[in-house]
Amino acid sequence: MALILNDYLIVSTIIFIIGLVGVLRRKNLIMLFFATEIMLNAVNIALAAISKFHGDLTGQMFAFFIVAIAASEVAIGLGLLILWYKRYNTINLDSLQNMKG
Amino acid sequence: METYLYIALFSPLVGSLFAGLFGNSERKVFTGVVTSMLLGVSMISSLILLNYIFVTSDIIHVKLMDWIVIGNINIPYGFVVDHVSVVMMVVVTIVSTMVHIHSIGYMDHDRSFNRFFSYLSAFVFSMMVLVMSDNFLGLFIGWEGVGLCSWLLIGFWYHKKDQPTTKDIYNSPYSTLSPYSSISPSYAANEAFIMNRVADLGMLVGIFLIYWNIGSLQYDIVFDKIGELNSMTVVLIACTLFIGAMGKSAQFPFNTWLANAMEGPTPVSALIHAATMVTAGVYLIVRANEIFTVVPEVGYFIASLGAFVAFGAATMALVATNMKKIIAYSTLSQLGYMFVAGGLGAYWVALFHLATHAFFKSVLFLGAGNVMHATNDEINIKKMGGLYKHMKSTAIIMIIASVALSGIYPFAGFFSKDLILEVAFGTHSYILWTVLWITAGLTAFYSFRLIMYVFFGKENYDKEKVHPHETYAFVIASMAPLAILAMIAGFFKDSYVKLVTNTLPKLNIHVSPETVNILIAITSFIALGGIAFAVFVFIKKGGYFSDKLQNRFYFKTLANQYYMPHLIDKLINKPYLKLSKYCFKVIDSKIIDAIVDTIATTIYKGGENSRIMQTANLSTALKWMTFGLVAFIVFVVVYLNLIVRG
Amino acid sequence: MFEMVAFYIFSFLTIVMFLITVMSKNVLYSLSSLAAGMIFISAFFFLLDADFLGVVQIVVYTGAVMALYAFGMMFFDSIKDVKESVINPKITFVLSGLIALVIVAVFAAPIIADNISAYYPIHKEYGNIQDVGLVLFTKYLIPFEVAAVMLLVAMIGGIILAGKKMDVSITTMPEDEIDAYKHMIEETKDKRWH
Amino acid sequence: MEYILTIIIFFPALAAVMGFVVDKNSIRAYGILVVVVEFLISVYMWYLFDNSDAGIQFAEFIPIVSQYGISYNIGIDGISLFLVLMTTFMTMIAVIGLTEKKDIKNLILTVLFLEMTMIGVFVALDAILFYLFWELSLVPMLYIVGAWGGKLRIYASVKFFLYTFTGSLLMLVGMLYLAYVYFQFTGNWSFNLMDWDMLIVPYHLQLWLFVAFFAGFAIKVPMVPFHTWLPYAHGQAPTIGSTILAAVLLKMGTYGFVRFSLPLFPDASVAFMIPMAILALIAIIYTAMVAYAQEDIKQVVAYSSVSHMGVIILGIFAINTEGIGGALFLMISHGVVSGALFMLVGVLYDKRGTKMMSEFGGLAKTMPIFAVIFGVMLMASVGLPLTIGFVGEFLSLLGFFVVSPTITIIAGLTIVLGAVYMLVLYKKTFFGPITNPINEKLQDIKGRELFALAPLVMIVIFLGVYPKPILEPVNNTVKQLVQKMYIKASEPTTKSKIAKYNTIGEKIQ
Repeated sequence: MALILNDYLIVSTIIFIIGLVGVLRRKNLIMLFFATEIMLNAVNIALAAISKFHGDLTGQMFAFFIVAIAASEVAIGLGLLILWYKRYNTINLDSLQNMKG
Repeated sequence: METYLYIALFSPLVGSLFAGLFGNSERKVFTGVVTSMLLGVSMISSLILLNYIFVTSDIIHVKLMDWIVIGNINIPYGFVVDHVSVVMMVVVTIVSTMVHIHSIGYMDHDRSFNRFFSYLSAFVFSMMVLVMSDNFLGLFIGWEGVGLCSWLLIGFWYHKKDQPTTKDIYNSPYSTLSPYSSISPSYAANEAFIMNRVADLGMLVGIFLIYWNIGSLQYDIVFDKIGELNSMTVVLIACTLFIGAMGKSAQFPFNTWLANAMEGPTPVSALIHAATMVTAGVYLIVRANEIFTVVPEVGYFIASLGAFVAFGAATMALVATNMKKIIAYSTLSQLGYMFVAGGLGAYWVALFHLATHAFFKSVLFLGAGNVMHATNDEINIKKMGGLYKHMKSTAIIMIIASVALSGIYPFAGFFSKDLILEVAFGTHSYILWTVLWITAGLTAFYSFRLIMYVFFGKENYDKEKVHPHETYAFVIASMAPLAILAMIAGFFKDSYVKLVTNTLPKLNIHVSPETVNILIAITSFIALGGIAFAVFVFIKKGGYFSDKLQNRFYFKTLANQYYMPHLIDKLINKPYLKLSKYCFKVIDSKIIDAIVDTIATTIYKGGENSRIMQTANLSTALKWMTFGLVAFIVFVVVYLNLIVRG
Repeated sequence: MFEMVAFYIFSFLTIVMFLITVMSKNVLYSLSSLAAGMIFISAFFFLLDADFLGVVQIVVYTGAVMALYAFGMMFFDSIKDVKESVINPKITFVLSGLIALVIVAVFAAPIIADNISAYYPIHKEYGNIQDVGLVLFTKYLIPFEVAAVMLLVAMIGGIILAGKKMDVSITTMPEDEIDAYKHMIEETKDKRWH
Repeated sequence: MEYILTIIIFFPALAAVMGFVVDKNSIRAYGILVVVVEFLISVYMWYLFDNSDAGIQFAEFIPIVSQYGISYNIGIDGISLFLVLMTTFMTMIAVIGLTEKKDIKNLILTVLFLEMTMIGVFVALDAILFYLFWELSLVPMLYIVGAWGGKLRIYASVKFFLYTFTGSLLMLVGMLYLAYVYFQFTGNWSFNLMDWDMLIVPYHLQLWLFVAFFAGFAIKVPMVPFHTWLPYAHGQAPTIGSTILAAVLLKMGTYGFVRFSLPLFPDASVAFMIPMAILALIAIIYTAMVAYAQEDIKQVVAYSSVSHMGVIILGIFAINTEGIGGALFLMISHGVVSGALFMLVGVLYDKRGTKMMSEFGGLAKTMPIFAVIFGVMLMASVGLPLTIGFVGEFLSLLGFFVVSPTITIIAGLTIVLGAVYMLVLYKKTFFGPITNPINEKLQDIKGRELFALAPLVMIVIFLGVYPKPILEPVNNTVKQLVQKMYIKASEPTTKSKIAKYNTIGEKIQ
């Protein structure tokens, strides 16, 4: 009994859902970033797994770019976060309410 | 000869445009003179054409240029001068020339002198187009053109204000006893135009029928092929064309506009509403006689309606005190006579009566114009009286015209009217004959009632203000030819018959000479009786209807023109306005537009209400997003499993 | 066999680590467990023959990203527990649970499309790193360059954003100035919201 | 002059772009110069136009997205020639007669852009290009109504925009689907009208596609019950906006029917003949009545437009040369006449600041020239022979008579009801005594206003007396169109109906 693609995908899904729970549940922006990272990594696992089981490198390629994007996102996101914190002295999500309809 | 044709046709147009150039400026006598001269030119050309056709019996047929050419339809500006149209041309140009000259005097003090001549000449041009055209659509151009000019001329004194409608029979604009001919000139103009348009719709339908069944609107082609058509189709064509004729000739139920049209200046009434335009309907029947001959049942209907109108109009004229309305009803009555002749297949008789009627009726109107002029635009015949000694020539001319109208030998009316009665008798339409015979008596009576009230008896006008005087000599001179024609036109009967029976069918009635003589005697008897009655009663009593009589219902009915204006107002005008307002205020605003706006506001409200979703809280937004994601994934799974894989 | 044991162990570890990250009230705990989770994830990559990706994962995430977070943390009061007012916590779990259920159910079912032809097939003989390099620098050259530019932009952007108004950093202010500053901010907040 | 159509389309837009640098004080002269030159170019095109050729002339073809068969494909035939001419002519007249004071530079530039889009609609032979110009024309109009309008201008302009936009989106769906059908049949994508003409669409699809196109066109025309945007738009728009809206923009809808619905869906067109005629009939009678109930002169003219557009629809769906040709002629004549009437109302509004009939009365005395011009336009509007209004109305009704005499007779009431509201308007405004002393001092029109209106009067008379210059090319093209419909018709009943409606002969058995 060997591992099949679905095993990896299920693990990936579970991790993704954990990230999603984090995104939904947390109000602290840093925690939100963490949860986002978790979700990105979950996707990376899925891509790498598909890449392997289909013998195609494209999945890995995408994973690379996702890593690159994640890195940029952290840099910019943290920058914005610091700016926000300096101005309002909080990184609570509830303080960002400018787009009220 | 074609040159004469074009001269006859276009010189009134030139005159109209010339006078139109000065339409906005001060009164300039030369506009009247120039237009009259140009009409004279047209008249002379018409006479030359008449002579030519009389001598050679050639038909002049020209095509000026194309008008509407598309698909199978090909309508040129074509003109034809044949035995029928040349008679009509001569009548129209003679009367209108005289009316033009008369108007120079009549409109002397009017501010819009130039404008008047422009309109009047434009009318003559339209009438010539109507008469000379060689196809039905060309006739329709003239038909609508005279309608337009009639609109302009009835509403000539557009600045007058609307009279309120009252129940008082002596002030109500709907009554023939009041000083107002209608609510206002502009109202009368609109009424005339709109009523004519209703009838014109009928005529258009006739044209459509002709086109789709025959494929051409040229008279010669249509008349050639009309016999090949199904009789039902021909009946429809004849009926619809006749509806058009009814409108223009003010036959029942389109009759009210003619009496109201008396708001226009009197020369207009003489030219348009007595001599020419209103007879266009008769001309149409005569012109299209080939169509009507095929369907005698329609012809009989026309004749019956004509007799009905002849009698009805004569009764209304009996009690009226509005001078112009009396003459207008007399016109209507005579038009009825013409339709009887036309309907019974005696087309040349109809045309003959048309011509003689044009002469005596126009001169009668012109005389009435002189009288009104002399009495400061008084229109009630009971407020005149004894004018004979002030204006002898006018009085004589009007008496001549009235005698001619009554149909006394040897005046023109005798020849034509007797012929119509003879035709009615000869075709065994005895009911029609009786109606017409009684009408002849009524005609004689009301004509002389008018004459007596106006020229004889007590002077009822306000002597302080009114100083009756004879009008200019040239005005009388312009009336003289018409009066002479009213006297002698009857003697041209034989040459006339010889001329027109080239085109029109000959009379096909056989009445023995003795019967004819008896008929003449009976008719002359009732006419003379009517005159005598009018004269003697007036001399004896000084009036006709006692106060007691005037309160009777039938008197009021007659004075209120059989309540037709009231009915039209109540049954058509007011409901239509109400319905229109309802359409706008309820259907358009409250239903159609409201539905559109409801759709828009529903969408807007939906957006407004779903704004609460947008709390600006990222957590909430993310929850919505997740919710959407769930829904989407579930949808995809279900879709793939159930629909795609079946 | 080894593969399966490793897979299950690392799955378990990763999930636990990330659960701590998500649930913990202390930011530092979260950060630490996140870093640990990242390293465990790289194990999956090694299991999946994506050696280079695994290495990158460790270097970039655990090295760079975590360091960035750690530095960023210095600006915030990261020692005390995070106070969060969570409204309707159940919805979160219900929704997430639903998604999990559905997707897992989907993946548990046999995959529909089996015969996918490889676009850029893996060449076992080259080894992963060489293989990746070949594809990345030929077929994906332009995206690679763009990603590089993006990283550069991100770097500059981060510096500028974070470096703005360093002089009014609250951390360096005396208490009263901070109070005044906060007061001012409260006022502007009021204006903006009402 | 290979690219004359491109020049005609884009010259006004280019001039408008350059107009941004023109000084505010000389912008009027600049605007007039541009529209006059544009008109002269279009007249030159007419001179070059070959009347005997029924097909497309001056065609230009530049592929844009060749994979999907979208191209810059323009050309002109007897149907569109006079619509283009009328567009340039009426724009010229409207700009010459412009009296607006507020922000005139932007107004003129907007009108120039609008002119480009209108011409584009009439010459486009590619569905996407057509749609592009069609929608673009909304923007300047929205701007004109919304920025220079009356009190309710925002409501009116938004309503105008959203209403027509909704309709044209459905039309777009229809176009895309038709392209897809074309793709299914031929394996290629194409939005080229010439290609589509080759296609015989199955009957059931024709019905649906006809309805989709109908949505776009009917709202634009507008046909009852989709007409309610029009009175608002007219009521609020400035004079120049109403003039162009009535003269040109409404014609885009009826043009669409002739250009798309008839040749592409011959079976559906014949199947929908009677329903369309009944809608047109309702429009004719109902809006004539609504017009009679109005108290605002401009609203009367606005509703009368809807009524006349009903006659045009009736003519188009007669599916014979007389009817379609008459409808095309009526489009031109209605453009000239209603444009003129709106300008005349604008003159009154400029002088008095009101458009209510009750404020006027007896104007014929103080403003005789104005009254004459108004009278001429009125008579043209009610369709008096020898004015431009008669030929089209007559031919449209004549054409439909063969289809259904009953409907035609009821529709013929337009000549009566039209006369009713128009003459009552004229009586209330121009006749009677002068009740309001302000009206005593009104100046008659002169100068620019007269200069703008005089050509309209001349054209109304000239084309009424001699309509041949228009009818001749229209005749050729429409004959070809009817023939095309006959050939393309897939149902035998359609074929027999088209044949029946195009032959003379006794119909009553």
